[in-house]
Amino acid sequence: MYRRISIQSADFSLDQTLDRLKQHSGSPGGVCFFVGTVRDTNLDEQVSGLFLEHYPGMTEAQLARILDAAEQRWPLAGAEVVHRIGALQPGDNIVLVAVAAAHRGEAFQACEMIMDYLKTQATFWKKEQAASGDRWLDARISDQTKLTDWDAGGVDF
Amino acid sequence: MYRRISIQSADFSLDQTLDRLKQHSGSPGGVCFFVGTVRDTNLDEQVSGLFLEHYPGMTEAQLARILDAAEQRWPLAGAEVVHRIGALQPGDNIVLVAVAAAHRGEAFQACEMIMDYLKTQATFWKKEQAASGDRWLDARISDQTKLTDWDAGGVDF
Amino acid sequence: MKVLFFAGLRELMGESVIELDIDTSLTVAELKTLIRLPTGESLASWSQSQSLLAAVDQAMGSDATVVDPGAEVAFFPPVTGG
Amino acid sequence: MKVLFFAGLRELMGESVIELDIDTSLTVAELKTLIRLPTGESLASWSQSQSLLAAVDQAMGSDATVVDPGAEVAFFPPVTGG
Repeated sequence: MYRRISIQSADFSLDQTLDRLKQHSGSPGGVCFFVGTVRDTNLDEQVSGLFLEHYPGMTEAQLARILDAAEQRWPLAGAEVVHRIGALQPGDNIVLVAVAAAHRGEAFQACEMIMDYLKTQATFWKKEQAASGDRWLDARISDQTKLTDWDAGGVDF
Repeated sequence: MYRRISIQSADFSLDQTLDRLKQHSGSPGGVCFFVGTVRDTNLDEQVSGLFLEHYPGMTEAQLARILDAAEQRWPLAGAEVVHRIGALQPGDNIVLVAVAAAHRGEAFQACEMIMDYLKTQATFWKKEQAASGDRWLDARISDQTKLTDWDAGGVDF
Repeated sequence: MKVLFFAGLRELMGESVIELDIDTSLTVAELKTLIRLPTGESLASWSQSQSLLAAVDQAMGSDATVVDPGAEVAFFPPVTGG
Repeated sequence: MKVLFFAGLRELMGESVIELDIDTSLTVAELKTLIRLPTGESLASWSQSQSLLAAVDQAMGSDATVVDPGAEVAFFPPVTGG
């Protein structure tokens, strides 16, 4: 399976990701993308910006393990994961996951599983600039629950 | 909910769709996209091109009904559906569905439901240019089955 | 009454639209008995061996859907977009 | 042995990396008793009231994971990317 993992401060382009997936993963039929962006409010407070920190080396290794798990479960043609780090503004792109597959149901499922694992297993941390001051975000229980659902379905991670 | 439906012969840009969704649907957090492309083989034969015909007026009406059904089922921030018509080559983009929502699970589900309904309810027909001659594609039983799954889940269409 | 044909059925009919001079309401099933392919076979008979969908005023219909004289009706094979 | 800290824990520790002079293998749980915050509290004690994750050689670990003297260990709060 074609794969590309990138941790970068620069923005990304979905059109370029689609071009690369087409070029490197044959004629897959369908591609599912998920893009996460910086919200302008959180916990009922205005958010003026975000700073994203990560664990260089481990982050890339974790993302590779997540793609391994997805590839083991579904017949995929290609996948890209791009995650931004550093200072971001409300509305900015944070993360892109794109999965190409012959059948669209598999592209949707794999893309969602990769996002769910990324949220709980990839070593990124967000610090938010809010009106009441800067604060590190807390992990969400709901993200942990989603992971348990995949585990029950037999994802090997 | 912000929505845009376009039937066009021109190609589309995912980056522009993302920009419009951000501009018109507040600060939704996540956007799920699906892109369908022209495969280069079908029924074990090389495909050299595709011609897409549709029912002007009804196609737009059907797509609007599909978005109504999705909006009724999930709290969505915005959606775009773009479908190309006319002559297309292998690798060309055919369809784009993009759904913005506060929670990523809802964006994934709504995007997949819209695609499943589009496949069986939107008035498009594909004629394929293959080595053995031109042929109209047959509808797939598997697409009909996926629809029944959504119906069982209570989609009102 | 305007009747449209699409895709393979359009090619089989040899035309994309016909005008029928009908001044009463009737069902889609009844309308299918009145429309003939170039072979002389009625659309009702042909559709017994072929998948055929119908739309009335740009919404999906069935054999039981009632068609008013001023309606736009369309017949077509199962859709294959996406 | 190199020990890294990230995010809120890094700010609490006041540094992002420390070098420990340890020449035998030990568990993550044991290592946590040896590391002290600027307040004097051990990481083991602190983590009883705070969520704390550990990685050994860039893979997720648990209290029972064995750490070799040359390993890279990291401690951090639950991740919040995506």
